[in-house]
Amino acid sequence: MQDHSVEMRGIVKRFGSVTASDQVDFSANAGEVHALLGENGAGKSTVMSMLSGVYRADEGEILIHGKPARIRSPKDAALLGVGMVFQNFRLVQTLTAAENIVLGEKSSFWRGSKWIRQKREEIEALGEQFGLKFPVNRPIWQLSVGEQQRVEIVKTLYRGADIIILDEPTSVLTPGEAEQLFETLRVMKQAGKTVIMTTHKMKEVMASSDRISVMRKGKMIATLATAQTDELELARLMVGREVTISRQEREATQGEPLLVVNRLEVSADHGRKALDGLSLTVCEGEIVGVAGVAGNGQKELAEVLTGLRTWKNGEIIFDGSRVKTASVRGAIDAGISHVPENRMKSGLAGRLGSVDNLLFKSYRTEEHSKFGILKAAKNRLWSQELVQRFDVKTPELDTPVQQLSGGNQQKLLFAREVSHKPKLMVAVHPTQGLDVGATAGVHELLMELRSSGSGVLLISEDLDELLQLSDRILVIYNGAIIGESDHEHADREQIGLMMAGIRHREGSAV
Amino acid sequence: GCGGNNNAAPSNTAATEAPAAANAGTATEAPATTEPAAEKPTVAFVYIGPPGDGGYTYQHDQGRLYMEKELGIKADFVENVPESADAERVITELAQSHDIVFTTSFGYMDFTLNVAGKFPNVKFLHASGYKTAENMGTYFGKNYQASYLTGIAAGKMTTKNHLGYVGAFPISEVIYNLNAFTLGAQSVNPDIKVDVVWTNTWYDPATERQAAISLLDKGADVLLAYQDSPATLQAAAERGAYAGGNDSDMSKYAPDNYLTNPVWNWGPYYVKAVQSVMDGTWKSEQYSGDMADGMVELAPFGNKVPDDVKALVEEAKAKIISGELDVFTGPISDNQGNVKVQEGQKLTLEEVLGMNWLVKGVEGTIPQ
Amino acid sequence: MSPKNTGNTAAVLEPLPAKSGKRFGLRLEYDSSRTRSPWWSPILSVILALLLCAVFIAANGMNPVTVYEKMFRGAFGTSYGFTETMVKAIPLLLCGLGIAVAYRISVWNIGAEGQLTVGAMAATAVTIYFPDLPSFWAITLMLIFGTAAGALWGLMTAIPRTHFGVNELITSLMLNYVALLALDYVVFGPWKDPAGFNFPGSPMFTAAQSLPVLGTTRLHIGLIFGLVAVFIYFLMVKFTRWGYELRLIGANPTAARYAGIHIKKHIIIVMLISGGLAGIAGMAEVSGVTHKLMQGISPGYGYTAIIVAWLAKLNPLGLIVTSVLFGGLIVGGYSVQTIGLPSSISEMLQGSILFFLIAGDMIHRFRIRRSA
Amino acid sequence: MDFTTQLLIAAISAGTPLLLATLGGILNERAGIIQLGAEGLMLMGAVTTCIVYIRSGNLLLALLAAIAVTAVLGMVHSFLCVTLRANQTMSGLAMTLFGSGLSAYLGKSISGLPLPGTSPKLNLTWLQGIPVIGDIFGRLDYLTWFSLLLVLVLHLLIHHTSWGLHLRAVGDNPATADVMGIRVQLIRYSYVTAGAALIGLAGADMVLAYAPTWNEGLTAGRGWIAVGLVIFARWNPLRALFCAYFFGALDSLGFRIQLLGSVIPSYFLKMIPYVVTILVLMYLGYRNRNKPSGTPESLGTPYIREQRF
Ligand SMILES: Nc1ncnc2c1ncn2[C@@H]1O[C@H](COP(=O)(O)OP(=O)(O)OP(=O)(O)O)[C@@H](O)[C@H]1O
Ligand SMILES: Nc1ncnc2c1ncn2[C@@H]1O[C@H](COP(=O)(O)OP(=O)(O)OP(=O)(O)O)[C@@H](O)[C@H]1O
Ligand SMILES: [Mg+2]
Ligand SMILES: [Mg+2]
Repeated sequence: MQDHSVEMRGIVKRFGSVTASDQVDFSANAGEVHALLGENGAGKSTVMSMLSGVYRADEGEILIHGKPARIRSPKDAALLGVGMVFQNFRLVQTLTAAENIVLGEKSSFWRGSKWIRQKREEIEALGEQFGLKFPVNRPIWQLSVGEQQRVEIVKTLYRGADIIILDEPTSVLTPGEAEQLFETLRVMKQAGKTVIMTTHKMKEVMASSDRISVMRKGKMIATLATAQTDELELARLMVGREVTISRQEREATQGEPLLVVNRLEVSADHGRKALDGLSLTVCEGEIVGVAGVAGNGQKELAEVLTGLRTWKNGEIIFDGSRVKTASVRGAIDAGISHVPENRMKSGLAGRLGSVDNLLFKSYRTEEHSKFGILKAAKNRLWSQELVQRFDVKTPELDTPVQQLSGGNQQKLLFAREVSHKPKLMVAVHPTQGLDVGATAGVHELLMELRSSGSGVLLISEDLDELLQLSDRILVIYNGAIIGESDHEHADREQIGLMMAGIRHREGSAV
Repeated sequence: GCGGNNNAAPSNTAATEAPAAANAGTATEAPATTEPAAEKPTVAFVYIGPPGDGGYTYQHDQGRLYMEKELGIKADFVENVPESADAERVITELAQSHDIVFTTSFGYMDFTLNVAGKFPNVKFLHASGYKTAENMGTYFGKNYQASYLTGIAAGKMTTKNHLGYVGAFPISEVIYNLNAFTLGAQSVNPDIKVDVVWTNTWYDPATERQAAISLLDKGADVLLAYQDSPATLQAAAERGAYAGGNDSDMSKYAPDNYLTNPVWNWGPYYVKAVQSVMDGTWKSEQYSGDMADGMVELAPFGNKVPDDVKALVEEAKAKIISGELDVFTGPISDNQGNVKVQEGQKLTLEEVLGMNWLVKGVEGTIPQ
Repeated sequence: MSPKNTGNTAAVLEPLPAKSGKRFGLRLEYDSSRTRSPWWSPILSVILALLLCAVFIAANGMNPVTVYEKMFRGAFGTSYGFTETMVKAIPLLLCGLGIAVAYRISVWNIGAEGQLTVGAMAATAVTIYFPDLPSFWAITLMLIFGTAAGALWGLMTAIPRTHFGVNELITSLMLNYVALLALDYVVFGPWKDPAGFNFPGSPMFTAAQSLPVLGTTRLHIGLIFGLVAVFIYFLMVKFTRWGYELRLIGANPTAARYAGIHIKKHIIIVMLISGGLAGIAGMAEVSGVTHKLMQGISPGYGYTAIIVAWLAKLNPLGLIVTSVLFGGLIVGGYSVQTIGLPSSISEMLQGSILFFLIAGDMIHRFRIRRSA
Repeated sequence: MDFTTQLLIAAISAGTPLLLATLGGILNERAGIIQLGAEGLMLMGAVTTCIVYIRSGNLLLALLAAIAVTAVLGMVHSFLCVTLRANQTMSGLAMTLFGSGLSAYLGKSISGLPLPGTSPKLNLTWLQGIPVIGDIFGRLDYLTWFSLLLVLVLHLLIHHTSWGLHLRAVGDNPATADVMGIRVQLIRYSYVTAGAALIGLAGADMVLAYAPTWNEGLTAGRGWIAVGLVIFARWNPLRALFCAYFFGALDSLGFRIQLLGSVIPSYFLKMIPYVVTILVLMYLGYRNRNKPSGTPESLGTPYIREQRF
C-alpha cells in the first residue's frame, strides 16, 4: 500500500445536535481521482471542509503526506497544499478573476501594472496547461457559472495545491463542460496531484474516478476501487437499500396549449440581454424540459414566467389570456407555481417554522384569512396535514425550517407548491443536491402533476433527469431556444452539442 | 421637610415623604411664613449650558459662586437643561426644595411662568425674558452699552473701515447689540460699515469659524462675535485681525488679537436679589442692570489695543455710567433708509428689547 | 450558559479562535442556532451598565449607591417624578414603536428625530392657520397633520431606498438636519410669536389646542395614543396578513418576493407608519407639553428611541417597559445634578446599557469547547 | 484672492475634520463593519487632545493620546461586532452615546480653558509665491497636509497593494478571503481600530483648528455628517476628498451668500448639503442600478467561519 497523501482518522464533527461526521476515516492518494459519494446531507462537504480548514474537527486526526497536521484555519490547509473548490464558490464578485486568484498572496506589497501583467500571464499559462479558459480581467460578477468554476480550479492550482478538493463540481456544468472538467482532472492526476471530488452522480463517479468512498448519514460506509464496482452497488451503499433506476412509464396526456411564449426579450440584472427572442409552448399534461448551461437565461426565464421579472418585448399567453404585466401575485393567482433554484435563498424563510413557510402563497386566500386576519388555528391544522401527507420530517411544526435536512426542506417546498393545484409548475433544478430517494420522490410528484393535467416547465442541468421526465426537451442557449427534441427521439449527444451552441441541421432541431 | 438650610438634596433623600406626598406649595410654605427672615433661603440655578462653557453659563456660575461667598449660602444648579419640556420639570423639582430659583436662559420663560403658578411661595427670577408674575421677576442687563463701547474700540482699530459681526441668531438680543456696536463704531468713524452673518447656533466652533472667515475674506478687519465660542477670535488671530467675543473675557485665547467685548457680571445682582428675599423686601420686577450698577462690564482690553483707544472708550464709558450718553439716541435710521429714531428721541427699554431692524451701516438682513 | 458564567465572560473570551495557539486548549465556539437570547439578558445588561458607570461615579468622589438612589427616586420615587417619567416615556414609546416597525424588516430608520420635528411643525401649523377651532377639531386636525407630516418625512426616506437604492440610514439622517433647519426657519421666521420680542418660537397654544392632562400633572393624553398604538401594532403583527408579510420579509426578503410580497410597497408602508408615529410624538409634545413650537422641541427623543426599541427587542409590549425605563433614566439624570454630578452620567448609562445589551445578546451563543 | 480661491481655502479648512473622519469611516466600512459611532469618537478624540495638551503642553503627546484612546474604543467596537457579532448599527449608536457622555464627563475639569496652542501651520514659502496654488496650499496646517497625504496613501493602499486587495476581499466576501488565507478577523480588528483612531484625530483637529478650548458637544453633529459622507463618497478615499470639501464649501458658501445680501433665509442655504447628498445618491443609484453599487457587500453582516450559506 502506498503512502496516503491524505489520511483522516476518526473525525467527528457536530453541529448543535447534528453529528455531521461520525468517526469518519478517509484516505486518498497522490495521482488518483478519489470520489466521495453520498446522498444529500451525508456529510461530504463537512468532512472536506475540515480538511480544508473551514471547519474544525471536534475529534480525530488528519495526516497529510503521512505527517500529523494541525489544520485550524484555511490558511493552515493552504500551507499544507490543500485547496478546495466549494459547492458555493468562494469568489469575490467585485474583483477580477486574476485578482481573485492572487488573493491572499503575500509576494508583492505593491501591485503595479507590471506585476499584474506578469501574474495575468502566469494565470493564463496555467489555465492553458489544464485546459481551463476564462476571461482573466473581468470581474467575477460578469462571468458565467462555468467560468467561475474554472477560476476556482485555477485558483487552487495557482496556489500550488497538490491536494485538490472539488465539492459537487459538475452540478453547474453542461455535459460537455463536465467532460472537459474530467479531462482537466486527468491532467491534474497525471501531474501527481490528489484529486478528491464529492458528488452524488454515480455516472460521473464511474466515468472519472479511480477510487470511491461512500458516506451515509455522517458515517463512512465503504471505500472501493471504481473498476470493481458498479452503479447499482454504489446506489445501494449510498442509500442503504436497493434502488432501481428506470425510465418512467408514460402515456400521452398532452392537452391544449397552456403557456405560449412568443419572442420574449428580457434584460438581466446588470443590463445584459438575458432572453433574446425566446419562444416556447407548454401544453396541459406535459413536462417540457429546458436543457442548457447555467447562465444562458434559465433563471430569467423562470423569473419572467413567475412574475418576478418584467420583459421588454414579446408576449406571454397563459391559459388563453395574454399576461399584461409581471406580477408574482398574478402568477400565483393564475395557478403558476414555482420551485426556485436555491430553496434556502428564495424558497423558504429559514428562521420561520413550517406553518409560516407553507402559507407563503396561499395566505391571501379566503381559506386562510378573512378581512386581512389570518385564521391561525385552521392554518395550523392545514399545515399539519400537509406535513404528514408529504412526509416532511420535522421535530415540531414551529421548528425553524433551517434546521430541517435539505430533502425535507425540499419536500416542504413541494408540499406548498403542489398544495394549491397549480396549472403550471415552473421547477428549477428541483433535485439539485437531493439524494436518490428524495430525487425519486420529486420526480414522482412531477409525474403526478403531469398526469393530473398540469403543465410542467422543468429547468434543469441534469440531462439524465430531463431525458427521464420530459415529454419534450428544449435547449436554451444565449437566451433563445435553439433546439427541441421529443421524448422518444431525444439524443444525449446532440442535446449536449446544442447546449454548447452548436446547431444541427437534423430534423429534430429547430 | 425641605425647609432646612443645609444643602438640599442629599439630606432630603432621607425624608422623601415630604416632597413626594405634599403639595409642593405647602412644603415651601414653612420657611417663608414661620421662620424669621434671617434663616437663609435655599437657592437654585438652571443653566442652559455647562458652567465650563467659558461664556454665558460660565458667567452665571461665577455669579452664583460670588453670591455663595458673599451670603454664605450654598446654591445648587442643574446644567445643560434644554429649553424644552425638560426645563419645566427641572424647575418644578427645584421649586419643590428651594426658595429661590434663577432660570438663566430666555427659553425658560414660559416654563418658569408655569411653575411659578404652582409654587406661589417660591421666588422665580428669569433672565432675559419679559413675562412676570407675582412671584416671578426678570432680570437682564443692557449689555448693548458695552457693545457700543466695543464698537468704539473697533471703529478706531479698523484700517479698512470694515467691521464684521458674527451673530448667533437674528433675535432682538443680538440685533440690539449689533446695532449698538455699529453705532459705537460710527461715533468715532462715520464711514464704517458692518457686515453681519447669522450662524444659527450659540456654540459650534466650526460654523462660527466659517462665518468669521467669510467676513475676513470679504474684507472686514475687526470682528465681533455674539457667540459662546472663541472660534471667531481664533480665525481672526490667524489672519492678524482683531476680534472680540461675548459674555466673558476671551483674551486668554488670543491675547494679541483680542479687542474687548461686553461681559456679564451677575454676582452683585444675585447677592442683592437673594438678600432682598432674606430681608422680606423682594417684589416682582423687571430688573434691568447696566454698566452703572456693574451687571454689564467691558472686558479688559487686549495687549495690542493702544492707549488712546482705551482712553476714548473709557471716556464714553464714563458718560454711559453717568447717564449722559444713551446708546439709542436719535437720529437713527435703519439700513433701508427709514428714520427709526427721531433727532433728540431715545428708545425706551421696551423698544430696545423688541428691536428687529438694523441700523444704517449694517450690511445684512434679518431673515423674516 | 448560565448567568453565573456570563459574569466572567471577559476571562472566557480570552482565547479568541484566531489567536489560540495552545494545542489542547479551550476554545470558544459560536453556535448560530441559539438565536433566542435569554429573557434576563436585558436586565443583566442594565445591571452591568450601572456597575460600569459606578466606577466613573466613584472616581468622581461620589458614592454610586447614593447617586443611583437619587436617580431612582427622582424618576420613580415620587408621584411627581413618576408622572414626569411617563411624560418622557410618551415620545420614546411612540418613536420607538415606529422604529421597531421599520427595523422588523431591516429598514434602518434613524430619522425619527426629524419625523418628530416635522410632526410638531405640522401640528403647530394648525394652530397658526386655524387659530379658532374648537378643542375637538383643533386636536383632531393637529393629530392628522402631525401624523401626515411625519409619514411624509418617512416617505422621503422610503422612496430613495425603494426606487433609487439609496441607503436609508443616510437619507433619514440627512432629513433630520433638514427638518431641524426647517424648524429654525419657521420659529425665527413666519411663525414667530409677534408678541415675543423677536425671540424664536411660535405663540403659545390656546387651551383648546392643548392636549388634556391628568390633574395638575403634565401627564397628557399622548400616553393613551402611545398605548393604543402599541396595542394595535401588537394585534396587527400577531394576527393579520400584514403582520405575516412583515414576518416573512424580516426572515427572508428574497423568499418574500418570491411569495408575491411587494417589498418596496412594504418598505414604504413601514416608513409611513414609522414616520407617522414619530409625527404623533411630535404633535403630542407640542400640544401636550411645550404648548408652543420652539427650537429644541426634542432633546434627541428620536435617537434615544432607537435604543429603547432595541432594548425591547422590537417587541411592542417590551417597548412600554423600556420607554419608561429610559424616561426614568433621563429624568433621574437631571435629578442627580443637584448633588453635584454632571448630567452626562445619564448619557453614559444609556450608552453602556446598549453596549452590554448587544454584547449580552450574543454572548450566550458562545460555548466553550475543548479544541482538538 | 478671488472668490473661488477663498472659497476653496474655506472649504479645505471646514472639510479637513470631515475628511479625516470620513477616511476613518471608509476604513471601517471597507472592512465590512458599519461605524455609526463617529460622533462619539470625535468627541472623545477632541476631549483627550484637550486634556493632554493642557496638562502636558505637548501637542504631539496630545494627538497620540487621542489616537490611543479612540483606538481603544475602536477595539471595543470590533470586539462587539467582530468577535461577538453584535449588531453593528447598535454598537455604533452606543459608541456615540457613551462617547458624548464620557467626553462631557471627562472634560469638566478643563472646560473653557484655552489650549496652549493651535494646529501648527506648515509655511511653504516656496509655494506661497505661486499665485493661486500658493494662496491655497502655502499655509495649511500639518493636520491638513496629513489628511491630504492620507487620501493618497489610502487610495494607493486600497487599489494598488496587496493589503488593499485583502481589505476589499474582506469587505466584500469574508468567507472567500478566509479560505484564501487572509485573516478576516485580524484585518477587521485592525481597520476598525485604525478607522476609529482616524475619527478621533478628526476630533482633535476640530479643537485645534477651530476653537482652542474644550466644550461639551463641540463637534455639533459633524461625526454624523462624516457617517453620511462615507456613503456619499461611496467608500472611496479620493471621492471622500471631494465630498468632504464639497460639504466644507457649502458650509462656507452659505455665509458668503448671506454676505452678498441674498434674501434666501440662511436656513435654506444650510439645507443644501443635506438635500444635495440625497439627490446625488439618488442620481447615482439610478445610474448605477445595473452595477454593483460599490457598497462593501458584507457591510453589516458578521463573518462566522462555520456558518453555512
Ligand atoms: N455549518 C453548519 N451548521 C449546522 N449544520 C451543518 C453545517 N454544515 C453542515 N451541517 C449539517 O451537517 C450535515 C451534513 O452536511 P453536509 O453539507 O456536509 O452534507 P453533504 O454530504 O455535503 O450534502 P450535499 O450533497 O447537500 O452537499 C447536514 O445534516 C447539515 O444539516
Ligand atoms: N490587508 C492588510 N491590511 C493591514 N494589515 C495587514 C494586512 N495583511 C496583513 N497585515 C498585517 O501584516 C502583518 C503580517 O500579516 P500576516 O500575519 O497575514 O502575514 P504572514 O506572513 O502570513 O504571518 P504568519 O504566517 O506568521 O501568520 C500582520 O500583523 C497584519 O497586521
Ligand atoms: Mg448538505
Ligand atoms: Mg455538500
